[in-house]
Amino acid sequence: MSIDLSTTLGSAWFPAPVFTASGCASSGKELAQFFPLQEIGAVVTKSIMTKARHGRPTPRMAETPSGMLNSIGLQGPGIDAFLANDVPWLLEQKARVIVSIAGETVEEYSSLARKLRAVPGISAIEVNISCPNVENRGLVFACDPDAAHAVIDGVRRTLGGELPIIAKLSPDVTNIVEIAKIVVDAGADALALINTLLGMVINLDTMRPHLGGKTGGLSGPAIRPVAVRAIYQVHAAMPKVPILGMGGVATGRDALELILAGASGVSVGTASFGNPEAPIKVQRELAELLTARGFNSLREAIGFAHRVESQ
Amino acid sequence: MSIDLSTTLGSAWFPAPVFTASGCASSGKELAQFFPLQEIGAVVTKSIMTKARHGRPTPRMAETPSGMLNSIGLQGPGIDAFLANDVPWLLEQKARVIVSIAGETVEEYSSLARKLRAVPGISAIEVNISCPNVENRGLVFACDPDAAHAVIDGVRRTLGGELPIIAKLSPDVTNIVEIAKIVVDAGADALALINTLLGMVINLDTMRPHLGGKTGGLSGPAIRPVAVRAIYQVHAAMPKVPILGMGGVATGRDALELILAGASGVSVGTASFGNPEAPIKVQRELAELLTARGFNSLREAIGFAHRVESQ
Amino acid sequence: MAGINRHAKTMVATLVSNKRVGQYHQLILDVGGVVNDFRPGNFVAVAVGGDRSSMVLRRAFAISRISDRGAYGGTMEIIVAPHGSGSRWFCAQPEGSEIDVIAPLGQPFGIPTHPVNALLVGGGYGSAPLFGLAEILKDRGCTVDMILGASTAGKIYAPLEGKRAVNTLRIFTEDGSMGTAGRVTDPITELLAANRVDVIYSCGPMGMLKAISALTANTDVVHQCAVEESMACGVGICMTCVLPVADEAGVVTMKRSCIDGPVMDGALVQWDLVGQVLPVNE
Amino acid sequence: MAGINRHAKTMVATLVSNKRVGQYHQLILDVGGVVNDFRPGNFVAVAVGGDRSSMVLRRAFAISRISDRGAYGGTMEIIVAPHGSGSRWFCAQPEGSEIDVIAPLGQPFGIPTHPVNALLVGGGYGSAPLFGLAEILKDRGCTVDMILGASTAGKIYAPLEGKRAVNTLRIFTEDGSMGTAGRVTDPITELLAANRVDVIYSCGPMGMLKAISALTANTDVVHQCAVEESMACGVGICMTCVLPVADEAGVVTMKRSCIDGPVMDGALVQWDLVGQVLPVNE
Ligand SMILES: Cc1cc2nc3c(=O)[nH]c(=O)nc-3n(C[C@H](O)[C@H](O)[C@H](O)COP(=O)(O)OP(=O)(O)OC[C@H]3O[C@@H](n4cnc5c(N)ncnc54)[C@H](O)[C@@H]3O)c2cc1C
Ligand SMILES: Cc1cc2nc3c(=O)[nH]c(=O)nc-3n(C[C@H](O)[C@H](O)[C@H](O)COP(=O)(O)OP(=O)(O)OC[C@H]3O[C@@H](n4cnc5c(N)ncnc54)[C@H](O)[C@@H]3O)c2cc1C
Ligand SMILES: Cc1cc2nc3c(=O)[nH]c(=O)nc-3n(C[C@H](O)[C@H](O)[C@H](O)COP(=O)(O)O)c2cc1C
Ligand SMILES: Cc1cc2nc3c(=O)[nH]c(=O)nc-3n(C[C@H](O)[C@H](O)[C@H](O)COP(=O)(O)O)c2cc1C
Ligand code: FES
Ligand code: FES
Repeated sequence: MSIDLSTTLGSAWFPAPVFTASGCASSGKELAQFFPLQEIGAVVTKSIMTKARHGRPTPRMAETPSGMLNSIGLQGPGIDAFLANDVPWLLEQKARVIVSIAGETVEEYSSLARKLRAVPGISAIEVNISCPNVENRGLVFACDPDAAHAVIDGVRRTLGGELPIIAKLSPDVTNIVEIAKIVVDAGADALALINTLLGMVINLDTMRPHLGGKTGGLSGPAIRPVAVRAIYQVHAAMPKVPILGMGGVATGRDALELILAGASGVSVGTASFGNPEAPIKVQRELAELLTARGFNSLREAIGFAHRVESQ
Repeated sequence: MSIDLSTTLGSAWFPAPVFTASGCASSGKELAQFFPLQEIGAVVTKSIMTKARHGRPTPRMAETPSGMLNSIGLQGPGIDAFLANDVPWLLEQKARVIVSIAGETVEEYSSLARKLRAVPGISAIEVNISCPNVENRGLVFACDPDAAHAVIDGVRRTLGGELPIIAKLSPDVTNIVEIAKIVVDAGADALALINTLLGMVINLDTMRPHLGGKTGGLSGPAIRPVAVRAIYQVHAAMPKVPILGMGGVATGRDALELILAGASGVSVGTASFGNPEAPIKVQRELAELLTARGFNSLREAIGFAHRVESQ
Repeated sequence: MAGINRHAKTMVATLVSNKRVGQYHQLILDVGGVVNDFRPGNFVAVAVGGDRSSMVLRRAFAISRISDRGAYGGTMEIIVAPHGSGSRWFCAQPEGSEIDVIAPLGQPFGIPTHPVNALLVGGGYGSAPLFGLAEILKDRGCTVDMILGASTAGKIYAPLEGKRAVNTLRIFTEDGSMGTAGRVTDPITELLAANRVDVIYSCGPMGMLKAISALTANTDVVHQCAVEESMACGVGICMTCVLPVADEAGVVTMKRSCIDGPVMDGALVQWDLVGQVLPVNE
Repeated sequence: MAGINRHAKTMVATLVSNKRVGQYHQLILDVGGVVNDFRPGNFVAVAVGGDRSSMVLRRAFAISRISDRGAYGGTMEIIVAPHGSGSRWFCAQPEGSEIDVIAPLGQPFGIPTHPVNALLVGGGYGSAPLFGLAEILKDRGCTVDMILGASTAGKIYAPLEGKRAVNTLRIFTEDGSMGTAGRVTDPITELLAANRVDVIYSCGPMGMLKAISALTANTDVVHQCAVEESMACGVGICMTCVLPVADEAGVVTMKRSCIDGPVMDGALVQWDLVGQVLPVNE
């Protein structure tokens, strides 16, 4: 007897609930050597921008206790090359595809959405708003309620009602529930929680910040308690809004924790660096843990930590 | 040849730069079995409130990857019993004492400061503003610029110019530099960075939040990159304001990282749970590392990561 | 209070023996002469996972028995159930490993000054510290009856040598795979009714300790129980391990089980308030 | 591109030998028949610290030599310098340990189709993969000259068996404790001037690779260098390990050293731009 692992994010349906995390699967090809991409929920692509970008200077990473910092700076080929090469290949593999987009201005997000509107076969768009807004002193969109609203509103209007929008939020805010409400109000169908935390490592040899970009994003198991808290808070405030959870998931038990807190699906990021088979392994372990707890479907487990409590 | 490890926080001078972290040394007596308290910079006491408090229900802790969550809820004897028993004992040991205070209202902080004003022998007051403000929907003071200002302003006016005030900030804010500036403006002589991050763990057996208080504070090595980043940002913005750094310090190299980022002293919290000798061990290792790098004094190393960079 | 944990030392102890015993591991550590400061009921806090472990907190284990003779000057035995990652790591350490420990910690069992009828009740690995206790009680002329219980035979820890110190030993398993089918609380009622017990010493799951406290309530029988709460530090500095305990005047406060315990007076622990928000008494 | 790392496998390999050699450890792992897919220049990514380690990323090590005979069907050798926590953990593993590895990874050294004069230059443990390469080159009829360098004698890795495959071997140490006092770049200039070299294969610190690239610039000598950048994933999915590399048309982009390398054409790597912000070419 196999459990029903299917899930939905807005109008998008997925046969399985484990996804790659944006920026942690490159274009998908590299992981295909390790497991068949169509077996997981979907490949979430690295955040793509309008033009090709070289990204930040090296060093771009530092290992930290149970985590790592990265400062990639959104290196990528630009939307046109991406749509010409990467998306068709993924669809050929019968993988489901969630395209992550990033911009420097409100207008850049809309124009990316315009290009995606016409592309057949994409399941959803993840809007990474943890980017510096060049029009407003580099203030990160996700940390500025007005800018966050403007980006999602622009993408929604451009896309029309078709493709589900998943707004990806930063945990580096005073009140994540407030930002979540604002982007849902602006038209997001689902939320991706959480992006990395801003961190820094000082190199004790050079005695200056280790990363070329000075600060970087903290990810991995170290941040899982922050992810669970954010998911729990947002699910409590808006139980009907689906959440794609992420942050330190490396095993089935980690994924289950996020799901019980309120996630409808789970992305695996940093764990894939330690083990490229992590997404499929997490998915298998999750299925076993759900079955062992008597769940007949993944859906019954979503947000269960809230339900038990109110009994 | 022994290096000069002395440091200052506002007008308070300390012969050594390593401190206990508030809430991680109880009243000090328990640690005295493991090392002489006068050998470290100072004992920072657990945050004390006006009345005796039982704190939060158990379970109060969960281990997390390279960290832990706690939800103690400021259990303590209340300021009067504390001043009658704990402070005199610490002073008898020739330990330097920084008293941490916490309140539920702006007025409670001021009234605690009033009681402390008269107490001889205290080196400084750490004002823990990561507490829920009962007068404003439980919003944490440190997350609300106006409330943070009001608390520090009240304490400053009550104390007069004597005792240095160290304002302890929460990292759970969109812009920690903004809050830091506000509390310095309100009269803080120094800043303590960082308090714990809000987190949650779901217990997979009960399938509900593990902690009795549901959410808890994340501490330990896992959060060190966040602490380094916060210290670096605040020191860059206000290089003259001394910072007492904390967050995941377990070794001399960790302490050095915070000092290079801009901390004038370093508190050891969670690491003392793993090793009650951690504060003195960190201090010894720090002295060696500073010497190995050719520093003649701790002071030369404070904020060094900024100086190298501008060369 | 300056005497808090006054014998406690941080040390690196060599694991001289690691044997499986039923579902447990019997681990023997060379700790040297300090072993003479160890008392039944004391516990040890063990660092787990090695240098770059993601597990930042120590694990607490009751000190089962000690020996101050033999090749190693002084050794302590602990009985460990492989439960989660930390205890499994510990049980997987090869003989010869260096283990970072702090001991002895906490309040030991109180030893009566004159001979009494003592009943020792152990649940699962909770029996471990009772054998060392039994020897001391026996030496003081006490009658020592012991009742051990567990869900199944593999979780009964009752070493042959240990049995010499007790007058009677009864074993209960829930699945009947060893001894009598049933729970340790079943026979206690009879023993109490027959006035055969002056002091109960207990160690085991919190539910068992609570049940025994209910049985001894309103009797003259003293109930010294070794509680087991999650501990972050084990040395009294974190306030995570608290239990609601009344003082002689009936005022209930949150006591640290690591330093005010683990051995507590079962009659004073407010079992119904464990895990609850304590009402404020002004 | 579907062929990215197409031989790579995740596996648990038994550590069959762990020996100290100078300041390094020679580690031999049983990987079975897949060893036949390993080529000189490939590397292996090793999980370090065990199950509950705080180190979440793998460590990369060059595959030094392979053997498809003997008791174990197929083994690979790696030469590890105990540097930080991860490599020290690896070097401390006892024989018989199970090690979680992914191999073979990355682009190997290109092997010429006809006999050439090859110069192999190794810095520190960088010599490790050169001996396996030397054997292959020798089999193809190449002349193989080798120059090894390090700061001090203990950091020269030059096993006796390895020397059989090379025509000449010269050793340089900065402190003069072995071979000639000096750097490996010193003799290269002469060899190039004498037109004695068609291809240089190099492996070692980035500074050495950069210096060799400067020497071969504006010559016909091909310089295949194995670069060493910090890698988070080793399999091409994280974009942390990038280097600025020009394509044939001179357009510079950030290439992943794990998957487009580690062996790269030294003439195309933009050494002066390493660690810099790359100018945007529209
Ligand atoms: C005073 C005392 C004496 C004990 N004596 C023994 C003994 O003699 N033999 C034995 O096998 N076990 C004993 N325990 C229980 C032992 O401490 C736990 O089994 C162990 O901590 C579990 O750690 P883990 O990493 O394997 O499990 P995890 O579940 O991975 O541990 C996660 C965290 O929870 C804590 N924790 C989990 N279970 C318990 C528990 N039952 N009690 C306290 N903390 C827990 C751990 O310390 C750790 O911080 C004792 C506990 C206490 C407090
Ligand atoms: C392709 C390649 C081949 C290599 N071959 C060998 C070899 O044959 N023998 C050998 O001893 N070493 C080799 N190295 C270097 C080896 O990977 C590092 O020494 C090792 O990662 C250090 O890990 P640590 O935990 O000991 O050090 P730490 O400094 O604690 O490591 C912290 C982090 O930085 C990374 N890091 C640190 N130093 C290096 C480095 N020099 N190169 C890349 N990443 C680094 C680590 O991977 C880790 O993520 C190679 C590296 C690469 C990229
Ligand atoms: C190397 C790296 C690159 C990342 N790139 C992106 C990105 O392009 N877009 C994005 O939305 N998130 C990006 N992230 C964040 C992850 O998608 C994820 O939200 C975060 O890492 C937390 O999950 P984890 O702990 O499983 O890695 C990146 C993370 C890492 C480690
Ligand atoms: C169990 C526990 C109790 C704490 N209690 C307090 C407190 O009473 N007041 C306070 O300002 N901070 C308190 N903190 C936060 C610490 O002082 C410190 O800021 C934080 O834990 C980060 O440092 P660390 O990683 O070294 O523990 C507490 C932390 C822990 C783990
Ligand atoms: S375990 Fe820390 S106070 Fe008891
Ligand atoms: S190490 Fe991850 S892409 Fe190269």
